[in-house]
Amino acid sequence: MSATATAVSAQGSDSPFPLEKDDLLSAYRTMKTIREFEDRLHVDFARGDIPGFVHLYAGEEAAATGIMMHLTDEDRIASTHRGHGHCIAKGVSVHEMMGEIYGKVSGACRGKGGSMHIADLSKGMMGANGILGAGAPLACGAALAAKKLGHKGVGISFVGDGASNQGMFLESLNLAGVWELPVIFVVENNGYAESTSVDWAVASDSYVDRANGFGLPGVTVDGTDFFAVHEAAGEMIRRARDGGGPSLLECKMIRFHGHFEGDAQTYRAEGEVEDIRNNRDCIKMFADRVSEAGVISRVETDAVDAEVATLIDSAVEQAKAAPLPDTADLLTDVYVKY
Amino acid sequence: MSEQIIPIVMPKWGLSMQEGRLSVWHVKEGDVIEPGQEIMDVETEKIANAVEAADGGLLRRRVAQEDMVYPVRALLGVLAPVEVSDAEIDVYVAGFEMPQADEEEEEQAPAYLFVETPAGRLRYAERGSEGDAIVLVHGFGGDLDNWLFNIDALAAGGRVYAIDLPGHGQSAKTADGGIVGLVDALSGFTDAVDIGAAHFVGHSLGGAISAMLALKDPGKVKSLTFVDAAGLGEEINSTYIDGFIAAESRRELKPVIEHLFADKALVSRQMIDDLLKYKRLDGVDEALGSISASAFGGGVQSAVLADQITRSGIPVLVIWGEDDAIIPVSHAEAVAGAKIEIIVGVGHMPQMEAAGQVNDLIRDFLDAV
Amino acid sequence: MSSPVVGIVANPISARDIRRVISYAGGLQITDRANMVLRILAGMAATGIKKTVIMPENAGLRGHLMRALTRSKNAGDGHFPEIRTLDMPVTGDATDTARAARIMREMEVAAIVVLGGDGTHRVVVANCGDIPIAGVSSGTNNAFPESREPTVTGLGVGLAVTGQVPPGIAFTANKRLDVMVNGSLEIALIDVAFVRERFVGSRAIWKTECFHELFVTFGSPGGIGMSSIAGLVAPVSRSDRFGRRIVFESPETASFAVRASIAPGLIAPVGIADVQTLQFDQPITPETRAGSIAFDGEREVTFGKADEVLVTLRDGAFRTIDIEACMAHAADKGCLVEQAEHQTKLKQVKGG
Amino acid sequence: MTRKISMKEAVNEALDQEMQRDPTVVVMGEDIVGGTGSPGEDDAWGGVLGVTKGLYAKHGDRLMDTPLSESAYIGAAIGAATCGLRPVAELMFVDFMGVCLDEIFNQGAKFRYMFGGKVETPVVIRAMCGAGFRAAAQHSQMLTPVFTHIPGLKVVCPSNAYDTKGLLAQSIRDNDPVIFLEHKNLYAHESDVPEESYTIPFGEAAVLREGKSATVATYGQTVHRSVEAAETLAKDGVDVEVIDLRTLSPIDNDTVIESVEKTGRLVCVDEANPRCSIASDVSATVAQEAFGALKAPIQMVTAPHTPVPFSPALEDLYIPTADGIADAVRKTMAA
Repeated sequence: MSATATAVSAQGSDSPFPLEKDDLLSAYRTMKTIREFEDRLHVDFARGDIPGFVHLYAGEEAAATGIMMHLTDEDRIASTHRGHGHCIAKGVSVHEMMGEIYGKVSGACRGKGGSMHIADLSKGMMGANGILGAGAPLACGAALAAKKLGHKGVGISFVGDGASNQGMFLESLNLAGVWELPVIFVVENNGYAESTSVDWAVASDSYVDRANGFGLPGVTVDGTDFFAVHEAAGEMIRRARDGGGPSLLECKMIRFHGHFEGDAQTYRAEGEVEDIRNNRDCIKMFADRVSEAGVISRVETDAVDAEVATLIDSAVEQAKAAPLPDTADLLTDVYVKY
Repeated sequence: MSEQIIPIVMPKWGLSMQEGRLSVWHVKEGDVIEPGQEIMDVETEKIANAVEAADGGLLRRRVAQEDMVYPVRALLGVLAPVEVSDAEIDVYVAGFEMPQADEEEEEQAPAYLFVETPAGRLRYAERGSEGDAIVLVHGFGGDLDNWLFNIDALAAGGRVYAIDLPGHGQSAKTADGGIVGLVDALSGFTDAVDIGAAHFVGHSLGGAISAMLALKDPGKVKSLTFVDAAGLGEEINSTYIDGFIAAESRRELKPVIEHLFADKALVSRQMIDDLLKYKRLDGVDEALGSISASAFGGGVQSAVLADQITRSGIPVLVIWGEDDAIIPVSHAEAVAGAKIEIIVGVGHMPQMEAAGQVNDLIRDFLDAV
Repeated sequence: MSSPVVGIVANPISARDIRRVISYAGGLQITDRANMVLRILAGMAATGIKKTVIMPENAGLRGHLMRALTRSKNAGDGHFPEIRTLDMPVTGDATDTARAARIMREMEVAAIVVLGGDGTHRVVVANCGDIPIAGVSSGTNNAFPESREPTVTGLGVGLAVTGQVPPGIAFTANKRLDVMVNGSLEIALIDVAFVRERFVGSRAIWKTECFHELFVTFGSPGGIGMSSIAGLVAPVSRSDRFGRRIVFESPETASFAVRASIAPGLIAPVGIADVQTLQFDQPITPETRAGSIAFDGEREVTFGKADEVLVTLRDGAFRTIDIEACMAHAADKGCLVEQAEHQTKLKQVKGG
Repeated sequence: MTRKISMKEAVNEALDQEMQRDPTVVVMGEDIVGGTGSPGEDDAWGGVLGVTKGLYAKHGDRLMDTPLSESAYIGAAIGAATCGLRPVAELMFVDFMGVCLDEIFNQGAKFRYMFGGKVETPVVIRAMCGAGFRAAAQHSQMLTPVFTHIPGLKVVCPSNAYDTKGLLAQSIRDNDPVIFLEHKNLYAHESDVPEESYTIPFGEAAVLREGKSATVATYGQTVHRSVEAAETLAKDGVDVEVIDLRTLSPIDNDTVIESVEKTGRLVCVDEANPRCSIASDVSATVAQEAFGALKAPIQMVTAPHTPVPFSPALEDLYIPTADGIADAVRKTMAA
């Protein structure tokens, strides 16, 4: 809750927020870019423009954005099947992502990966992942590399509430604890493992308990609150960089769309989606808060909205116009050298 | 009677040879054989070569069959005068016991020796104990086993040393100083082993290095034998040099190595495998690259020393394979006043392809010096 | 007379915040929370409680409880009261606690047992009206609920609500801080801190450089959290007829600083500018002009210069069950003694 | 210089030299240091069979014991490989791949392709393989075909100390994920190995014995049994060429085909189970590429389609023998 207030200066240490205005605008732009990207895919997928299947991150933007604002390209993240938001927040080119989803050579992976395998190591994005839970060991590896190579990078493992039941994930919590790795496990708990409720599928569904079981501190935050995620993640990442070891962050969040596009979501309660869209939209809450505090005006957010819409338009246009992979591309890139 | 019977046995070429395949007999029963005559071809894992008769006499029996493999020192044939009966020969063959390797001989000749020099640890072989020192210096990419068919033959007339140059064989794989570094290494080797003045036999690049040592430190060099040597003219087959450095596989290396021999069949799988084993050691390709750049940069030999050698007055023997595809046979004429021997039907490796001839020529030359 | 119904609010999301990362604050596994509830139920059953209602949640607590109750029933041991889950939606955040407390008030439960820390208790008190509460410490910062074995809490609550202990002994009135922000009411049981950070973020407060001003209902030198600052500077007990206000400044410029346990595992120097006594029912405007307000240690509300903020200390604002007093009374009156002759013997012993 | 060392020593030496050569090489696995956190010695085991013994003393914490948690540490090795390290992860027994296969085949093996050629994953996964150690069904398998089936993996299975050292060095320097399988029954086998570091390129079979009568193509432990068979057959005038494939992905089909073009006869020997094996793969390739050169049907000598039995009496029947190989050669000669 926030008291209504009139204009307050956002300058210097008087800023009511932990970020300066430019960073707040940048956070807004990132969240909005994810939303626009996903909403566009939702429409274009339904129209049949996009091959395969896609899993949309809309509704969960605050988590990816709040965490990724603390990271540099040297920090690595291992993402999930629902990876578009992570990619965008980590700085992967929206044009390359869209190209990839359309299966074009202009794609981030030259059309060979698709939605579930977008990666850009130069941005520290180790890949979305079609295998749930498989990213956790990889993020441990990134953290191990940072530690052994002596730079201050961290590894972030994203996992959903469902995949947190995977052995790979649980083993990773243990390994991270044993090796004191600078890794943060982020559980994006949107309440549903595909169609199965977290209430049913997780015997003790406190992820903090699970972390404690492996000797890691765990924290639960409201994943729809950018500032809550940003602050908690900031502390955990700083701690990991300083040699304070691994930790777990559970973000309680909501999923606007189905598990995948085309999911009729018959497992949801009646009115549930409408309710969360109306009342728990992380972007709207963010925008309200910064505008109520008088730091960012509606005019400014509107300008970002327009800018983002143009960006996504151009990404879609470019993706549609880009050439398909060549026949010869089928056989390349299996090995560095064979 | 059996003292009149002389066995022909499978020779031992080099220390690793365990067995050989008799590929073809060149003589038949009833032939009278002269010592040194080529009587058969034998293939080992490493190389195929003609076997020269150690003794002369009447060939009474070809015990070994073509295309079969026999261990070293196995009985291959029998020489005996006509008065020895076939029955006696049957008894001899049946009772032939393969002589065990002479333990003392094995100890005397440990496989290889190593010595620490300013150029790093160098491997060498040493044979013979009497007489002048003879140092055998292999060429680019070679090693002391290039003298497989020579080292023992020459040991009758002197103390023979065969060295692995830096970057080669099992010597240290650093060759930063290029060709000059090799000369220093050779000089350092003679100091480290305390050889004193020696006769140098240099093959290919080893010839150039020996010559450079002679010019730099004449007191160390009593004579020079150039075998298809570098250092006598500008031309060099850079296709071979570059190909040797670049080859990464058997398929790539084999055609390169075939340049070395007039008889391509001499290039065995084992020879190629051994060269690859060598080339695959860390640092070898870099060392070869560095040596090549300094010795053969731009496809031209950097050191042309013939006139200086002539002026130095050092006794010189030049042996060349007529069909040398690496360094033209014309270079054999470069050192005025040298004794020149061109061997017909042989390529860049006469010490292997015509080992007996080369050994005789060197022995005669050294006797005369 | 019908058996009294006791409400149970067991907050599964307490003890989950950032303080685990910054200062080793404790955690409490869901299974342990469930076991605590079972021990409370066992205590209440022993005093004759037959019916309880519990707040629903989706963090696995209920599953554990139901499994344990079924197993106990199958095994023929354990005598637990009936436990009914309130019919209400679950959001997984503090609104569940607030809603459950309101429903329990409406159904006029005899008491509410609260499992949580200061934050959970605050939410219950804000919504439970005059229903007495009994706290079981299971949060991050536990200044309000006392540390006690839940079995005994269950016994004490049962003794109180079944009338075995007279209300005058069983129930205690408590102070409270009311904070009006532009006419909208928020409460605190122990402390209200004004900090300069103008965002709620992860709620906990631990950055002492942002501390500006503190109001407390009580502050014990042996306490934990913000109120411990008052405890170390000018202690106030739960029963004192006043509160405290403390204004902070940087330890470098302040006339003195105190090293206080401002959160579990976190001891930091806090510079003190001014200490005042708070009287009941006198609204005070804080010095802080903009920032956020933390109630019982957690940031909840942000405000700016234009917002009107008033802090008032209230007397007798809500009731708690005094477990220690209940148990003493029970011992004195032999409430838990089963055979008469033993009671006589005990009286002789007591008489010395 | 060259001297005789065992295959086990060759593994140790290659790891040692590669760690000296490249500071980004790290080695991890269960008990590879041994005794971490236990009250006894720090470097107690050096691997379950002592293969990594002594490396901890030289390289310290670049050798890391791991929990018994293959998914996590094999995955971490793969992840670290994309982030600047060259990890060598020991899976102890290849039979344990079942618990971590996803990280190998869905992650490491696919990264390069899935990510459009923009990622390199220079990781080596070492594991013991093969039967003959009386280690029973879950510690004795020859699972090479499982890995060769997966694009993106390189698969190596050396038969001697010389190849082991050179191929392991190559595996570590290689920029693709490599499954490096060490036949535990060959650990004590000695051969001439240079002290210096060297590499052997992948995809190059070794012709161990040249021959004109028939070709035997194999790898690992059965290389020695094939050579033994060839020696036996030589006494009967059957001149067998024995090819040690050495690396199975990539595989040197050219050498096999060239040989078959010379001999006209092929026996494929494989310690793996017969279906979809290396033997059947080589057989199919030769049948497709060099059918015209074949004078007789190809013979396969493999383990039976059973798990590896425990009882020595049965296990000895399970592994292809020299006699069995010789019989197969005779069969193709007779055809």
